[in-house]
Amino acid sequence: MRRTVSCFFTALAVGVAAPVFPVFAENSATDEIAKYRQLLADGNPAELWEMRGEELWKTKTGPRNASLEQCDLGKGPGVVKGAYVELPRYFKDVNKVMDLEQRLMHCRMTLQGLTREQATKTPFGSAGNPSDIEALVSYITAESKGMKMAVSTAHPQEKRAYEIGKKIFFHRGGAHDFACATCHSTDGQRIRLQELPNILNKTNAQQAYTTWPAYRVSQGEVRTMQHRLYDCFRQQRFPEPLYGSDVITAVTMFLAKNAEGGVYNAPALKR
Amino acid sequence: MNQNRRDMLRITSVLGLAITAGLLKPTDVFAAEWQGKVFEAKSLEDAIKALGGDKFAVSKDVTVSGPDIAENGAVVPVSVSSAAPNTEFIAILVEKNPTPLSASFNIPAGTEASVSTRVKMGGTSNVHALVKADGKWLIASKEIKVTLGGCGG
Amino acid sequence: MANPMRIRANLTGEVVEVKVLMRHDMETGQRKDASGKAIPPHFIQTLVAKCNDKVVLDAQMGTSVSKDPFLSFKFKGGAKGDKITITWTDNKGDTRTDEAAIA
Amino acid sequence: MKRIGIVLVSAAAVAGCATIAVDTDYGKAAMELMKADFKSKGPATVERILDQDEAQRLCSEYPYPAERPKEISEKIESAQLKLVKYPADGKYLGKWQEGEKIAQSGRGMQSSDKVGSPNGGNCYACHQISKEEISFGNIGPSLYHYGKLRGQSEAILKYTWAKIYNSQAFNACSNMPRFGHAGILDEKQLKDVMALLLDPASPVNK
Repeated sequence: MRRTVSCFFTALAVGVAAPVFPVFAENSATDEIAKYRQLLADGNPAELWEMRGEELWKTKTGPRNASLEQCDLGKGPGVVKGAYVELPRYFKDVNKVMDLEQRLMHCRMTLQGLTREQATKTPFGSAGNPSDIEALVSYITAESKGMKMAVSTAHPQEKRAYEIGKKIFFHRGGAHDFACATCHSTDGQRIRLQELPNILNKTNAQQAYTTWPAYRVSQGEVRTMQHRLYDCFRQQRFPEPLYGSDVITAVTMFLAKNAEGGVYNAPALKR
Repeated sequence: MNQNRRDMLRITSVLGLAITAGLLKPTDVFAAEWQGKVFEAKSLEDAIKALGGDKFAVSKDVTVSGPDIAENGAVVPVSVSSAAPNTEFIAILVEKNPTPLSASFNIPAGTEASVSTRVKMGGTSNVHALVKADGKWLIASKEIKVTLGGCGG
Repeated sequence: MANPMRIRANLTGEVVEVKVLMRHDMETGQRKDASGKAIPPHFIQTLVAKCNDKVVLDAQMGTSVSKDPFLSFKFKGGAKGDKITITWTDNKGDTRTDEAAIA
Repeated sequence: MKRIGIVLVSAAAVAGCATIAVDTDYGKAAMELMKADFKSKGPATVERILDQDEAQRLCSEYPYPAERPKEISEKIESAQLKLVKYPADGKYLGKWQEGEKIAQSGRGMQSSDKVGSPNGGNCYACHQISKEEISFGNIGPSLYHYGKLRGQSEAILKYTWAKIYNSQAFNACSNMPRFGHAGILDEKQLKDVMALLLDPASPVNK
């Protein structure tokens, strides 16, 4: 797995030391960056991940030589359309709350007969080592484009995941005393020039949640919410969460619920 | 005098000295083979020379467009178009990259002299479009600033 | 194995606009892996676009074209339903051809 | 990695959470989940997020500043002030040039860093400092002209040192790391950052 280079030192793909160019007047710089993003929006490479994901979804593989087309993402076997805007959710068959990547792992193991190790192989791709998971997630999430976030906390287990996620959001620890809330609970905050969504503000929370996964131009890969949280925890000076673990699902539940009503618009494109 | 014009004067004077007629073969139009020599040229002057375009003129008929500031140098959208009649060739060059030539296009009759792609930039640089039209070489340039920063996104 | 391209070709008036996304790492040869070893260059070198059998664009690329290259261009003389075929070849000899019909 | 001031063991932290009446279950469950699902990597250890000290525990317990009782804030501030260690040689100012490098560097203490590699202060992530660096954050106040506005009195030196060493000595549950107390920056680095803020020759005060 390729590690993203430490904060502020993200190397360019050309491999030369990247100069940090001072941006002049802040507002005009922001406008220009908006223009830059708009120029890139036409032809988002994430579409390539969506295509590959759809193919993987429909391809028979594994010891059981099965596709994922009978996978139940919460809306019944095989229903992909609109599944993502209702995740994470409680699944009766496993008696627990799962986010998309946990459910995908479950389907790959139960339907295709993959081992847990096989089903979680390369969660985050890199040059020359593409991730099937990022492709599948791109396909599944794209099938919810234009729909409103509608995560339920009606089931006690869903409510519990949400409340635990909230606790973790506010949990201060590590060398730097950081919590998620340190950077994401006040409007208008920035790290350097990077704007930070306030997860406690509905509009911000919606804007943030509905634009993941995203093709990161800095990494040349589609990154999922799972990866976003990995990277947040790393910068928060927290240890590394296990892939597809309940701790990620709990935080995702908190974020997804806070984004309720937001129109889903990903895979997106980010810097 | 604006930055672009200053840079162009500088380029023109450097190239003026570097003209070495006879050494260069005109680029074979519609060559299926990759023009390694041109792509591996280590400076703007060498790349333009290798293309055979060293007797270029700065032209308003050629347009390079892209953002003034790119958020990340790994992916910088660049479009080139030429209003010069019979444009047959377009090259995109990033002056400060280790190998300046990014991409080149042969434009057959019927195809518009207008292409868009995305290039890597090692840092802030002029981006040049070198065009061949009616046997003449034309150039236009645009500075694109590259900014990095922020924390993981 | 090379991944498929995403090709879109749309006719507006008499002009066909073609947009292509290719999945390719476009390694420069200048990057190093985690152990400090140089990653060898791996990049698309040539691309040919045809409308039916007529070449409509012939492109060459270097290592500084971005990862997952994007290309857009326009030509005249295509009709709805005509076949756009795009072929690229990289420095390791890998090649990929995909098609789309003009919409 | 230095580990200063980790005062509570895991059991005590869990017991601490159990005193919150309403959220008992979720607080405990969150701790258990973090214990199960995080794995230590490099300088970022599971213990260091689970074994919260008093300040971390109280700040997590009262996440909204407006709802935090005044007595709790005062309790944190007085306890944290006592933890400040002033420079042994009584000298507060190092080299501002080095301080600038520390302020620019965001490295250190992440799961992707090597244990024992030098840490940065990452001050520009949150503060405007020198006028030249335009890529700065706004979580903390601008520090431009910090020394020019305040001078170099003993009181200012001492206050500034303590603020960087342990921000919560003056502002309970501050977003700013306790750079000295937590062992992020060593004494020499702290002096260099002090010089960046207070040396009249530093670009900060131009």
